[in-house]
Amino acid sequence: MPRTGVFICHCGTNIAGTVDIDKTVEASRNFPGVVHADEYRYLCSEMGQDIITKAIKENDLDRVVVGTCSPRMHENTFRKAAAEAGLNPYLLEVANIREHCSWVHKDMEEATPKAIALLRAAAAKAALNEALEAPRLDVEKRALVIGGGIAGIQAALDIAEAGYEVDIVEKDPSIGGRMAQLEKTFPTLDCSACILTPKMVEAAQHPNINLLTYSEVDEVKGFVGQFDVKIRQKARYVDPVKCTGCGICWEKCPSKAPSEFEMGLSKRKSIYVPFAQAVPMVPVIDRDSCLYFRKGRCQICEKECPPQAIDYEQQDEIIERRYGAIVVATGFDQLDPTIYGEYGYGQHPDILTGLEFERIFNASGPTGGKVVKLSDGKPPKKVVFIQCIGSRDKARGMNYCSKICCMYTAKQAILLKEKVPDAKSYVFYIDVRTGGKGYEEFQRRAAEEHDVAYMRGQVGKIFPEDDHLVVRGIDSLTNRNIEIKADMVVLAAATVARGDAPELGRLVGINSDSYHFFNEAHPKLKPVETHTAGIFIAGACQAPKDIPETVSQASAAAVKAIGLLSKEKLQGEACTAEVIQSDCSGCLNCEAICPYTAITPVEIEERYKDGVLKRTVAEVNPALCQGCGSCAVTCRSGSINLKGFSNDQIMAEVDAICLQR
Amino acid sequence: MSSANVLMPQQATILDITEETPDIKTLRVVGKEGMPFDFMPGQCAMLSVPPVGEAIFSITSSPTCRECLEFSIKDVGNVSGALHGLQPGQQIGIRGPYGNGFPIEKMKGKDILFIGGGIGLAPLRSLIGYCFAHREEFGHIDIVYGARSPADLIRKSEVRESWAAEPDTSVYLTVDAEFPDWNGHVGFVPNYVSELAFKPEGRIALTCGPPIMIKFVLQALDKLQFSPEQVITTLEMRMKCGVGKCGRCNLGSVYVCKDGPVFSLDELNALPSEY
Amino acid sequence: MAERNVESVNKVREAVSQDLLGGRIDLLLGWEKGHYWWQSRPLFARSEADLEKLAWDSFCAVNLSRYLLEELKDHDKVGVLVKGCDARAFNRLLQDNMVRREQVILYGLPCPGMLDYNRLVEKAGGAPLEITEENGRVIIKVGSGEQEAQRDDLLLDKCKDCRYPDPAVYDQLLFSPQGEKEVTERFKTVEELEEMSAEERFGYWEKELSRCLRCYACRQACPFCSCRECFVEQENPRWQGRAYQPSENFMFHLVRAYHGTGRCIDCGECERSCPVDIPLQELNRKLIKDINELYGDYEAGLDPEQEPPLLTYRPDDPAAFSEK
Amino acid sequence: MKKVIAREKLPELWKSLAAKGPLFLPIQEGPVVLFQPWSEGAEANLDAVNTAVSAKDVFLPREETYLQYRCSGNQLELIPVENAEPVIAFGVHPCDLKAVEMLDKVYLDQEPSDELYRQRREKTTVVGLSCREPDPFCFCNEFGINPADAPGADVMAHLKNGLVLLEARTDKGKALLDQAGDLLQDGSDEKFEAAEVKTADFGLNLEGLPENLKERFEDPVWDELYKSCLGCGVCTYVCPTCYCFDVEDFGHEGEGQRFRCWDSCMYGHFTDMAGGHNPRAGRKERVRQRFMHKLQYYPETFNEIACVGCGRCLRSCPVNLDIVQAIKALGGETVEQR
Repeated sequence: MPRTGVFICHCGTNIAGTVDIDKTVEASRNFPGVVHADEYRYLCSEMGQDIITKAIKENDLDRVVVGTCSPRMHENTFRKAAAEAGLNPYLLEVANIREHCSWVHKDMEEATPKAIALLRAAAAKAALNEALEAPRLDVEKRALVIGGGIAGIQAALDIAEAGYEVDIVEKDPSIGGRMAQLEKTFPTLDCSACILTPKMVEAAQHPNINLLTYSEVDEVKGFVGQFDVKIRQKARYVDPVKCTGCGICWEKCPSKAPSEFEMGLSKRKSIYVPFAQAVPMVPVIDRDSCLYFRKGRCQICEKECPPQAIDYEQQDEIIERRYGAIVVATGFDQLDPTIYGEYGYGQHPDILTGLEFERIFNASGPTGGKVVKLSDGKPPKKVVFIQCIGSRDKARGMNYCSKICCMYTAKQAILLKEKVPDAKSYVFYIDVRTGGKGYEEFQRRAAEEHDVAYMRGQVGKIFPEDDHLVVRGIDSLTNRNIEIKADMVVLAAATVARGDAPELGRLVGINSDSYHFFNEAHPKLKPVETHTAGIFIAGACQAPKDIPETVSQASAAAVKAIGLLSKEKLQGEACTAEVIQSDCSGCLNCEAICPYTAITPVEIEERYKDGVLKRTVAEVNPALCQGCGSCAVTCRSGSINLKGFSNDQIMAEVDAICLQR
Repeated sequence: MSSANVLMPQQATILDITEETPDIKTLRVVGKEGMPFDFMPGQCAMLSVPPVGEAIFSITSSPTCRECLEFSIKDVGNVSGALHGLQPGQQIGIRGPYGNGFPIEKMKGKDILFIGGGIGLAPLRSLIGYCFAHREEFGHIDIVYGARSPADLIRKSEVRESWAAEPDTSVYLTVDAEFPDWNGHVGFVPNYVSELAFKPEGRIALTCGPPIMIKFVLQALDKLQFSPEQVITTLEMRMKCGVGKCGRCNLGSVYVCKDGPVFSLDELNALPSEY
Repeated sequence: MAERNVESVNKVREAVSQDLLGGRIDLLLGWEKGHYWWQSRPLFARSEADLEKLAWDSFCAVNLSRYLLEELKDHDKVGVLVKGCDARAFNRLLQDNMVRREQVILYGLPCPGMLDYNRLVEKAGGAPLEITEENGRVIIKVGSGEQEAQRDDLLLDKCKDCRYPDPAVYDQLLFSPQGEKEVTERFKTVEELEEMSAEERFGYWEKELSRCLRCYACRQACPFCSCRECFVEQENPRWQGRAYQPSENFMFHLVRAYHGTGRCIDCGECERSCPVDIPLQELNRKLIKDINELYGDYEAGLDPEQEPPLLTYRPDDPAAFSEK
Repeated sequence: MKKVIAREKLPELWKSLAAKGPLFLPIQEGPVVLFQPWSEGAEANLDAVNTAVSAKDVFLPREETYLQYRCSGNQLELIPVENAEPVIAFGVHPCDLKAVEMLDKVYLDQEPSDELYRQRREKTTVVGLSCREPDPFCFCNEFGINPADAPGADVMAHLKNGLVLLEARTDKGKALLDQAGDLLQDGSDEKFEAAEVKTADFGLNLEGLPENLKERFEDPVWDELYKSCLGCGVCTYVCPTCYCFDVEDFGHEGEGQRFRCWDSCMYGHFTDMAGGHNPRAGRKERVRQRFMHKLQYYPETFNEIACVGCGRCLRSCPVNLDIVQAIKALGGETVEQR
């Protein structure tokens, strides 16, 4: 029989308000094996922990049950308290009588017996708890940053500055990301490229940073401290060592394709760098439009290239490398507004999204920086901005606010006024949201100094008429119908997760919310951590963000990664699965189901009749196992036990609840 | 008339528990009014720990001890594991005695050789105690007892001190391998028996221990020219009823729980070797 | 049937004897006649004399693939006669890593469905003495004369809704295939059960399962039950008690059925083996139906390369955690 | 005492008898006939030759609680449970009743006798029922059993021409017929004899088989015979002469019951020892145990083969590994058959 102590926390009134603590303590005294029971107002406080530590020593306890909040909150606190008293921390068991009981019940008459049942189950399980040791694991002193936008660049620079190697994997030919596409940034109106490109160059030149552009992550295996990653470096068909970035190839290239960087508003060559300040300044050949790859002839670039850097035979290359930590910073996409037929996007060249309009301002953009209509090359005199296209739209779009649109619309309206002084801007909005340092002032400036008409209301229809676009809407403040004959319409399309986010999340092993934005481990206290140890998130892949927020989060993620890399050893998972090989039939369903590839087949020998029989059974690599328990529930013969959650422990809990007197 | 239900246990209480080895404990058990029942050395009893169940154990105390029954129990299964988890004062169920016991009449006047290994000393100890209590009825007594390691020897001080001090008695202890704190004999029990070269004349050999040890002890005794009638052993089988009905422990038409567990080698040779 | 039967047995014998006597296989798993003409039991053939006993008739219901679990421990290479369901059973074992393909030679027997003795008795109105089969009809001889019936009406329950009478896997196909059969009533009973209220359904199963003797014939005959130690027998924890109580009956049958989710090949051996005729196949078919509805049509045992639905993750799987 | 009742009146008789205590009858349960307690609305089937499971359930129930325990702190209270009550078993065929006699030898004659069994046995009034037409699976003649008469019955019943003839042979039997009162009519004029019934000749020669088998424990025949065995327990559970049992607790550390229930020597766990050793670890050993028990061990102790030819194993074994096959494989065949 164990000697179990039960400690029940009031959690102020969080628990005590709904659970009769005295009754619960009294009932606990009668559980099998319980020799001591006590309660305290805040068990997680230092005083509370002392009560546990003392009681363990005084009563010679060898098992501890705490009736408190969720183990996710304080299991570690109490385990440490137990360890301080010389008890193996895994001999402590948490009964969650707050989230699982007091918080979900109102009636004390009902909640009290339930709390007792939960405690009884925890005591029954604790009786079977075994002392466990967490393995100590090595840390590979190198980080991987997925995504080479401002978030990825900032995170990489911070990690590199701390003295650790970093690889940046960027799927496009150049780093820079969305920020590189922007003209100016709010609320200071700095030139985006002017503040970004120095960072890009710094990253490229940093001795600790290794840029892997035009590359994608193919596979992530392993675990915190030892992620084994396969990176596919796509064939550029240009030898980056020989290439000088002279530009002759793309000048001479005869074929064209829509430019991704310019949002398809202009064309680029089939051999190209995405933009003028690209890093690295090494072009790639786009196989889909290249004449040589399509038709087998041309080869002009090869002929023209002075250092003979063109290599049509180049193949995708797989780089396999181990990392201690991973920062995911894959950014965002803009919603395609064609789903809103009433706005006519895609049917008229002067109906643009915010990001497309951004390119119109840019000196290297499709119009060479002249703010003109794409339909006729004339400057727009009346521009209508429509907010919340797909954002805050429960019925057809996203529930959330895209956060940046109010501000960039104000910015674009200001820029428009600067470039086309006689232009007039109209903004249809639901609310104007300007949380952020200097944001409110900036927006005011737009409205008050730059002649921007803000109209609270919705647009019902946009259609071309003669040489302009008729925008019909309702001013919801005055309830009047409004009709504006505009030259240009800019749709603030919602910021959405990258299309490939679900796939990447699965690959890396992190989960996402219902919009496919990656989930942080805790919305307040662990904003850059994920539920997978060693993987951090930064930037707009987590939620819509502006640049200052993105950069701060990137640095935060970097700090977390640095903290991890700076450790000599990591404490591994103690609650890992183990196979009872004599019972294992070797069906290996567990191998198929394991998300951490921690299970492998192994051949064992068994005595059979007078000889030996070889057979295959499953084996768990405890270093890879994260204790998720998928294998244990898949195993039909119950031949896999999860340490700390073994089949008999779980059954003891069930029995303790079901067979209660 | 449920008292006549042979499967019905009576209430008993654990007096105390001694930890013999890391996995063997000796429980002293007393019935409601003293001894639960009378028995002979070699007999067994069913102990129950609800809700885990019942299992059969040989009685290790001598019938001459009238205060309680003793059971030396190795933690190998559910019931034995549950018994290991109990505290003194705990009530359990008991029924018995079961089995035939050692053939004391046949042993009278003879020299007796006990050969035990590990937990196998449990049933022999009952008989050894009986022999000491009726010392004049038996000749010289030799006790060979061994275990894997010194820590696995049960009743160490009793074996070494009390038994060795009995008149006309020799005690031989051995362990399987060298151990730092062990300066006694090292070697397997069967080999030790061969080394000691006991003479078969006028002697009865009784052996109990792990199956593999028994197998080689029997070979050793055979080499020493012991005839099958002179060699006695006890068998272990899974049992549920103890009264020859539940169908588990039969060797042919013989039930180990009822007609055994003690068999002489010649009796055993006549039975199917299904044990 | 007699002559046709002799002819087909000869064909089977011819096919296997070369391999067995030539040493290509060490053992042939086939059928021989049992005590009665309406019983064919497993034959473990090692010699020419053994092959003389070989039977292939309308009563070879016993699934032979399951014997591979034991026989492959003692033999390097075993030949097995497989009907449609037996071949799917073999694939099941293959998928569970219980057998190695190269250790087995499969002789495929397209199967017309096996006959049910009880149906013969029912149809004949008494103990039948003999039957003759011709063109899908069966003539049953009884003491008082003859009775004729459609063969399809005399099939074992397990054969009635058999969709794949031809072996899905074989090394040698001994007769021409029957072709995939259209089945219409496979899920009829399941649908009827689904129509019931939860209470009615519980009552139905409580009653049906109350007959269970816990003889475990269903489990022992089953090609998806290949655990070395069944949960039923495990001591720690003791999942399954022996009491004949509804809770224990449900525990055994439901857990067993769940263990077959996405794995049951619908061979019906469990139900055929049950001495008290518990409609076990309804439990299995309910799960087959659910799997089909949730994860798309899946026929266990048909293609060992196809990943079982419950061992595969696809982003469009229902009830994914990330869905709204 | 001889009484008669019209067959169509039987439900009234059932009702009257069942009012006093459990009345076991062959009852149609869906597709099978089982020996079960009758209740209003249950469909008795006296025409079934044999129930799917034998009538031993009445005497040696598949589950029988005999002890209740209560535990609190150190205290353990052990309370005997008495559950034998007067029972009527109606429609037991001669083979099944003969099998009960065999159980009697184990549970009553062999010391120590089994009190649980004794109580049930003594409190059960058996109404034997003669067989009119044997099944092809029946072979009780091979064991000298007359399908037309069950010597151990308290009342012997015959179905004849729409009538049920009931003859009390013991005091218990008389009491039963008395209990039925007016529902029964005097039958002294009826001819109380069933027509002679012959079961099929299986060509068994059981003469000296038990003695011969004594030397055949290690015989190679076992290496072949067991092979088709699936290792299920059908044969033992449907068999009227199998009597192995298990003892188990149901409950938790606070309170619960202890019961005994049927068990089967065909299960690997039957003889599995706590330390892991199993003297009958393989199917071969277990098949040998079952047949040797029927054909050699039991006869050695009780002088008769523990089989009554009810044919249930022939009918129910999923792979047709039945006792007839075993007897023949072990040489118990007439010369002509061989």
